[in-house]
Amino acid sequence: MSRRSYNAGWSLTGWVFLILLLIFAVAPMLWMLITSFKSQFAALKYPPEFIPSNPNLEQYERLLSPKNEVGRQFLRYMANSIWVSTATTILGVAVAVPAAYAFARFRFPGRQALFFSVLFRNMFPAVVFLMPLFIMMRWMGLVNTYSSLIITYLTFGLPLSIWLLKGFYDNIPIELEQAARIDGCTRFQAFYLIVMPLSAPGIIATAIYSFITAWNEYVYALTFLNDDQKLTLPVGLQRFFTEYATNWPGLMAASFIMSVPVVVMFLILQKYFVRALTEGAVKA
Amino acid sequence: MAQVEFQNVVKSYGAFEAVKSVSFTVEDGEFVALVGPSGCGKTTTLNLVAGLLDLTSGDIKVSGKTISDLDPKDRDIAMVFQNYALYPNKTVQQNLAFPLKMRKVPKRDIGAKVAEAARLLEITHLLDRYPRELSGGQQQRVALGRALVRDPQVFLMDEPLSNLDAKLRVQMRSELKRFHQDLSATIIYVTHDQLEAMTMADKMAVMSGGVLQQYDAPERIFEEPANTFVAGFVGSPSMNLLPATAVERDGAVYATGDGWELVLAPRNAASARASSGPGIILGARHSSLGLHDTETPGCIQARVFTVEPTGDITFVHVDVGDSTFVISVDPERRIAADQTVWIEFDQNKLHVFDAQTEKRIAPG
Amino acid sequence: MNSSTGRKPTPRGLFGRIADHRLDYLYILPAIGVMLLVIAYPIYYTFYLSFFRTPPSLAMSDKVFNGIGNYITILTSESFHEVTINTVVWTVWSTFFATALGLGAALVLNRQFAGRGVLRGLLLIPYVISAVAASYIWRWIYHSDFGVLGAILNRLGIIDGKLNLLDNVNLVLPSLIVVNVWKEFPFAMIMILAGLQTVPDQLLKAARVDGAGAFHRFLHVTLPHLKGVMVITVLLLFVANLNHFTIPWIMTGGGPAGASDIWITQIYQIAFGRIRFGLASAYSVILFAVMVVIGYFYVRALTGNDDVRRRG
Amino acid sequence: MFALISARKGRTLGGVGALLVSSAMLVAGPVSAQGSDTGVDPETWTPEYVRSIAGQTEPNTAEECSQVVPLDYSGSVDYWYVGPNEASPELEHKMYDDFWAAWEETYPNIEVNAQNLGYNDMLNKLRTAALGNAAPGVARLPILWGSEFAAKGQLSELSPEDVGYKTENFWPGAMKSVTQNNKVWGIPTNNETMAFIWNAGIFEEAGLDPEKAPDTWAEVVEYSKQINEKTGKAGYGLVARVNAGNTPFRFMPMAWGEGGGALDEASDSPSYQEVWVNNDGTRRAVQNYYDMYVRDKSVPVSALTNTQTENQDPFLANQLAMVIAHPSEYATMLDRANKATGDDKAAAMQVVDNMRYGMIPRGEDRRAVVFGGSNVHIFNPDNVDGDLDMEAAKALVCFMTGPEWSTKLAWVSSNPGNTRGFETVWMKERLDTIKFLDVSTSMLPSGIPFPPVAESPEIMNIIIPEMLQNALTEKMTVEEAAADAEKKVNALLNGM
Repeated sequence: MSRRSYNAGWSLTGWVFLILLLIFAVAPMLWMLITSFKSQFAALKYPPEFIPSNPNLEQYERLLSPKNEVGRQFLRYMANSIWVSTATTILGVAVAVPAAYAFARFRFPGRQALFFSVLFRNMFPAVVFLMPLFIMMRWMGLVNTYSSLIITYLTFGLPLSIWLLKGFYDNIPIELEQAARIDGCTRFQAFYLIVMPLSAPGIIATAIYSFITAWNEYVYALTFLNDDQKLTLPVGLQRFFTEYATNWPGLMAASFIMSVPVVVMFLILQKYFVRALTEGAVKA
Repeated sequence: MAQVEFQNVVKSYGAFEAVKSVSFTVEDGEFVALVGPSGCGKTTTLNLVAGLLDLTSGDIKVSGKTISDLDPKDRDIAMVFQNYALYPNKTVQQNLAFPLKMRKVPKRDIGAKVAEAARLLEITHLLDRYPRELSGGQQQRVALGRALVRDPQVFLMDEPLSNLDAKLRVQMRSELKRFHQDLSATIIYVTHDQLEAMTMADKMAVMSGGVLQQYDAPERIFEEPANTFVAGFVGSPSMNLLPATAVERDGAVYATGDGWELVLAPRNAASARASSGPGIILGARHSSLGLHDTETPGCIQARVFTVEPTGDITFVHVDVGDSTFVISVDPERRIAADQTVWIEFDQNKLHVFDAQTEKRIAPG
Repeated sequence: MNSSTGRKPTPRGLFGRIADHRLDYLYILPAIGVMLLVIAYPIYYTFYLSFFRTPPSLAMSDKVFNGIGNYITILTSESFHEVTINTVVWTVWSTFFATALGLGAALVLNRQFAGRGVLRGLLLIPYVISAVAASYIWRWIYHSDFGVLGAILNRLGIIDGKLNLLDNVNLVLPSLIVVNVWKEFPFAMIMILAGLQTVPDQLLKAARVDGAGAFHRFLHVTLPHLKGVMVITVLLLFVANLNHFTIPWIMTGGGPAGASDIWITQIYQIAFGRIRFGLASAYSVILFAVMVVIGYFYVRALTGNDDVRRRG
Repeated sequence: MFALISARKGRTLGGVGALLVSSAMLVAGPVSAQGSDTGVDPETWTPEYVRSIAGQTEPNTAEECSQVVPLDYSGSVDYWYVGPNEASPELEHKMYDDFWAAWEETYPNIEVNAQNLGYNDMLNKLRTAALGNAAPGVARLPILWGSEFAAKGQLSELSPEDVGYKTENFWPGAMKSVTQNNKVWGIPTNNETMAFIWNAGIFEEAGLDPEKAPDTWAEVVEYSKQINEKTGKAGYGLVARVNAGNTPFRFMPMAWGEGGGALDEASDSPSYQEVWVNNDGTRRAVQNYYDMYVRDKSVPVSALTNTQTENQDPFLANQLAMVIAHPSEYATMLDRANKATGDDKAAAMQVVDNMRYGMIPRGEDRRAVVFGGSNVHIFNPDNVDGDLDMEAAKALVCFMTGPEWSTKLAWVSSNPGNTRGFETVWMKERLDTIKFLDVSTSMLPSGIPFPPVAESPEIMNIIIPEMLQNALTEKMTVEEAAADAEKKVNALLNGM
């Protein structure tokens, strides 16, 4: 076999693999979308219709119209989710950036140990902490508030954020900051005007990561929030559709709507994510 | 411009003292080179001036006023870094304007000053580019421009030429020197390259192990090195150093070593007598030594190790006991390795060091 | 030593150094603070409670000290063995397939072709979707009576009759692993893709000059270079899978007949289904112990890489 | 005062009221569980009787409650309940809206912070909340749940007399479910029993008598097989998911009917100490499940992951012939059929037309059904978020357990817990408008409550479903599965 045809074979295998993988990745989403256009009855036909014979937007109208109770609730849950995720993201960045910077730049005693302890957060399964955390939130009077969720969510994103950003700051020469300080910046200005913009891909990446984690979180939201008006989408999603009747098209439509913001955000910003990982995390 | 005064400057990290009680004064308009091998504390000293590091003790004064407690931005100094430290996300124009912007210079003035600096450094055509689009030499000029544009009291330069290739380095060296002369700026310049220091500086501060070894004009340092370290560090090839024992016999002083003996001329004999003990070190530059093919009185026998012709001059490495000497000879001379030769010392240019203190003993 | 200003030599020793760096700690204070808040008390509480018997008929304040009784109960229970095997199968295979698919995808995507960005984006979608939504989507696809997967396989003539995945003790765990891999392979892909972009071109060119084919270039140049990022990816996935709760819980609740029960679903079941917080705490501590061992390697991998980076 | 309240002790009934209407009704087998100190006499409790007493009274709730808490009382209380949700019929939503409107009018100065929680979430949330001393003041809980909180001392004592009613006015079975250690910890709000629902159309298709329900569980197994063989549709809507409350609601009637049980809750005077989960009767019931799921494959394959809610769709889609369901199922189905569009609508309406209600089949031993419903509880002040306003809590409890609102809030899906509600004009209206209400109501005397012990949730929601799953996946034989469950129940009762 000549090298040329060997390479061609290699390349062909790659394409076939890619197409199969693409089907694997996208087909479930497609089926979600197709189901969401069916009526509850049509969804239960077996074998199923691969293309809905009578497609309709009934589920979407119900979910997104503020005119009916379901729509009002769903939109409220969405607003709640947006608020919780945004707050988590902003606070997450505000907390992670200085910490990562300090871990990268300063040589204070206990630095390594503290850095490890931050990374260690991921070792602990969320479920295990539900009860003690609830009791603690209760002490602090935070039950049924978004603060309880935001505080908890913060810690999900922090380890990866700090690790990723530290990688960035490690790679930014300290002379840039020194130059800036000599050029008339305070320490903070040097950081804010010179270092921050250079770590922007990392900040964007960690922001997306925090947002998505918060947006999708389910178990804590279920436990910490009681008020019907305060629920976030994943909990609301479950509440709506699985209690007394499993409305598959409705569930699929709601899942779709819930996925749109994060998917769109991720698609637009994914290049930063790759860049951040390349520059911040895996550079060897 | 300004005078910079170092008073017992100490910088320590825990138990380690990077800079040990350094005192010297850079006069207004002087170009001072801080030289020494890496780790000698020269960059630390520079950063202390810049305010990037805090003094452990001592004081630094600029124009008589202490700056030790000031923030870098308030010290009115400029600094050029080894890796240039250009802001990668700003254009050349923005890089140059940045220090002015931070000092709230009016916008109109910023434009004028940047244009002036760019003209001076011939980088006007590069103003819209980003640093990554520039060659090393161009980046160097921009870094210089960024320091220049502010018209600071003191310029600090941390090995600014070491990232350039040899040819460019020579060119930039002369430009920097010219730049200093034109602006009569006070410059503190850190380099590990003694040649760079020699050629450019008004004064050199030679450092080693955190200690200031000698602070003087380059030619004085070359001619009267304070100790064996300075003698070995300054000059290329460096000074030949030959440990010996001084023996007084028949009113004359002999320097003796492993299988050789040299009678010292009176000026050197006096120095040897002033030594704290019998141990001395003889120092001789390659140019002050002669080579004979045949046995000559007053000379030391030695064996040729290698011969290095460089074109207009040939360096001969010879073994004397445990030491190796480098001697320059006329390129016409035919000398082969392993040949036995006799070394003649020009006693007027011979240095005598106290083996114990390693300090030079001035001729009596 | 003291000259014109009042600067004094720095006090030595740990406290002196801490005092020196006190401002540095301000930077990490918020991060460490929130971590401590959310982790320290729960860890303490979990350990504490793991030594108590808390049957559902007793109020929490009446709990009975039980020594290591809870640990003995767990380790000697019949289900522990089965659940542990499930946990290992779930964690190892999820991690393996997610990494393998991720590696494959990254290699294919690591060349220039039109639409590469779009393709990468599409492949990333499962990663961003919430686990709750993903669980419902796949439960619907797998549905034993109305599932589209069964219908397709029927139409293709691969099976005849209903496709029973989630209600089948032998197939349920592999089926859940597929869902998990679907959700996780994009993460491996993006990590490895990032790693691939740091493989020096010169090295690949040199190998090409040396006559190495694509496969050998991969084996001898690319793969060794990816080692660091692969280790991190595998460890991150491993830890995530060990802690993964949503997919098995929503899709099957650990069933049928415990066939998809893993440690973490067991813990939730014991705590909230059977209301044995003491027992659940002991179970959690066992899980912690395993995590700490893995965590040791995890942190070493993360920071080891950090060292490499600093040197490089 | 009321004829339906009888003082007869320990009666076992011979033939309870096939109350009524539907021709599908059959005479019930022996039933028990109702009679301890007070009891409703099932012999007088006939459909005709129910109809005859309905419509006699129109109690004034405000007046009754003003005897307990003055109407101008000012205070506030947190209240959690499982109320109407997205899938509930609109009428139920309306009734709850009316309830709150009437409440505000009656007690304008008591602020109620009401949270309508999901059935699946509520128990775990309440447990966590009570532990963290963040429980609500008042909670209305499904009948099984209160026991656990009472056992832990997390409830306040609360009996009908505390809010001005009489214990005799509540179903004895319901009172049993709120009694522990001879103390009363709550008040029944509503009580119901499920009924057997079938699709007459599918019956016809399968060659069965469309108007005749299977009389015994053995017949259900046969019908299911025949339906599946003839039509390819699922016969019986079996469910066996773990951690789903509706699994035991469907299995226990069969187990009791065959003479089994979890503990001895089906005996005349239960001690809740004996374990019946491995007796012949329970094993027979598991065998029925096994025969349908494994041997005949005549039920939905997804039964092990499904809950009852997932059977609603196939039933409405004409894919499933028989289910056990709430009285409200008809209303729900009708509601959903009305919402359908196009061809779906016609098809769904057809199914609704074909819906038939009957009594739950008998086993070899008796006819039985789970005595369901809800009770309202007041939490222990120590476990409540902030101070517990006891007066406000009592006002709310009084308001909702009176004859008016215990009837109205149970409008579509249940029956009043306060039996005075059966005499009201509203009960008459319900009987006149709700199809099949009489059928499900007539099952009430056959109802057996789950054991009111703290271990109940674990037995019913975990051990029993696991037993079913072990058998249905053939991980164990029927005998092994039952023995395994017995072992677990014993360990549990021994305080493991």
